[in-house]
Amino acid sequence: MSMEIVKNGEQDNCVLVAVKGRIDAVTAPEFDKQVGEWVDADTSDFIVDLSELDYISSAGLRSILGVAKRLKENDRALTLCSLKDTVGEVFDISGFSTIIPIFDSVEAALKER
Amino acid sequence: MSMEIVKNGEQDNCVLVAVKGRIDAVTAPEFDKQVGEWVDADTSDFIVDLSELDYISSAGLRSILGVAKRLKENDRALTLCSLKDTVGEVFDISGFSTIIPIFDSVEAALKER
Amino acid sequence: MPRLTLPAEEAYLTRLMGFVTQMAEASGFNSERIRSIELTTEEALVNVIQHAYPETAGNVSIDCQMDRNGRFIVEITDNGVPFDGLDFSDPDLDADLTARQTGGLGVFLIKKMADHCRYRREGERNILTLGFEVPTYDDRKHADETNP
Amino acid sequence: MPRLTLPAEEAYLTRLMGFVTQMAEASGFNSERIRSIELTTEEALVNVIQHAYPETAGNVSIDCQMDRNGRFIVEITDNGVPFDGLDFSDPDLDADLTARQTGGLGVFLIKKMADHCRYRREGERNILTLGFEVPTYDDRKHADETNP
Ligand SMILES: Nc1ncnc2c1ncn2[C@@H]1O[C@H](COP(=O)(O)OP(=O)(O)O)[C@@H](O)[C@H]1O
Ligand SMILES: Nc1ncnc2c1ncn2[C@@H]1O[C@H](COP(=O)(O)OP(=O)(O)O)[C@@H](O)[C@H]1O
Repeated sequence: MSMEIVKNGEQDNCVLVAVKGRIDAVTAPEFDKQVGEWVDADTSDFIVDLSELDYISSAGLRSILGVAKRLKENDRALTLCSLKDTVGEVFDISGFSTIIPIFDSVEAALKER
Repeated sequence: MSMEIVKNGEQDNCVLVAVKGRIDAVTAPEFDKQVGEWVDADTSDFIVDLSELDYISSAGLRSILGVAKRLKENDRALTLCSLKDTVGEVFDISGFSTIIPIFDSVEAALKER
Repeated sequence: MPRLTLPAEEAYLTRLMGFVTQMAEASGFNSERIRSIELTTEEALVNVIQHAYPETAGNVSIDCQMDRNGRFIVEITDNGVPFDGLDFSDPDLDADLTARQTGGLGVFLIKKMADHCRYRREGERNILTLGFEVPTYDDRKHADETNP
Repeated sequence: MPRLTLPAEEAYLTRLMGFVTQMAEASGFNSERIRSIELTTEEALVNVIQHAYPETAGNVSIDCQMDRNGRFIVEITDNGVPFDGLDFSDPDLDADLTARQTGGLGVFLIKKMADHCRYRREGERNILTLGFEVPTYDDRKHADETNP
């Protein structure tokens, strides 16, 4: 598996998505397509669980930023949670940790966002 | 899948095995091990169905020859069946088609061997 | 020296990356360090694929080796337009979500995540050299303490 | 020109083979021809891995390209002991099951299944060149007729 995206239903007016594996230059187009469809099909906020994401490169960051911007334009929000250390490091270095809210767990994201 | 070996039970005092995918220098050791165990655990003849074998190289031929010799030493026989064209070509060029009986189907192998 | 040359096209990115990953694994790095090696290499390769040959087709090469000082070295070579990424200005990390631009991160991540990087132009070739220290026992202990 | 250099070790055989397969696929061969290209290349690579470096470690390189005549060319290079496989005697194909030896097939299959093969020693290097004709429309028609 290089990337797997799962929709874990909706809770508190928030779509729960989990991305596993890798978001890189090869898989990012698939991420854009799949998540884009879900964003368009709904009016809720999104929480993306990255607990099983092993790797993200700038192509993946660009995709995440794209989703965040698209939601923001409609007064909706993207929240991330459960980043592994290596993935968190990439978010920190790129400054993304300060522009996209990140929580330790789905529960925390639901409660505190 | 690079190689898959399945034992399809026994019929007319003959163990039925199917090998799928590729027997090459990488997978041949696994073939030797698995089929070797089955040969040792039994006193029957063997029919190996190659209908889903896509590729065999000299490492694979060597493995097949090894099984045939081992069975022969105990007055048992190896019969092959259902070779694809590309695999059949390798058996023809190497002269293996004349030393190991090959049939068009498992049924034909059971009946005519 | 292990080396892979392929057309600088997206269709070959997976194979190029697989080569680096296997070389890094063979050199005994842990999975965290392998991710950093993969990330910086991916950024450099994607840049060559997207920008180095605006009008023609061309190749990209990757070399992997351990140098005399026990560093893992990845060298990415192309024959495309001269480009020194290390000289490229950093993205504005303080922009808010609306103002934040989607580009300019690749080169920045390379500079931040490789232990060493060097660019040189040799004849018609761009050569980007990335160096990674093999973690010593002490580094690993330190990492354990700071990331409990 | 697409080229892969790796240590001549079994651990790298899968990667070496994957490179040739992808290059052959990119050149538009059908799956039957790709099998022949894979088979001959595997035999040559396994020989280098097993026999070329009896005492030292060494590398093996594969080059793939289309030549001027539209042939797909695979070139396998090593720095090992001088060995001209094409000069090697054929196995005894008439031996019965008990007498048949298990070795000596690799070189024979290369000679039979590649459309062209050539060995040369250049300095310290063995270079084996395998050539494969791209099937023309007529060849394909002919193949269909003979293998209904
Ligand atoms: N190999 C290259 N050759 C020429 N130009 C390049 C090369 N790599 C990057 N660039 C230029 O530098 C810019 C910044 O690259 P980068 O930081 O990777 O971000 P991005 O590619 O996402 O814009 C690119 O937009 C491109 O204009
Ligand atoms: N690259 C090589 N360098 C040196 N000797 C070789 C090389 N390749 C093959 N040989 C020799 O030629 C013999 C025949 O090789 P081959 O036809 O591939 O059959 P096998 O390897 O199964 O014996 C080998 O047993 C080996 O002694």
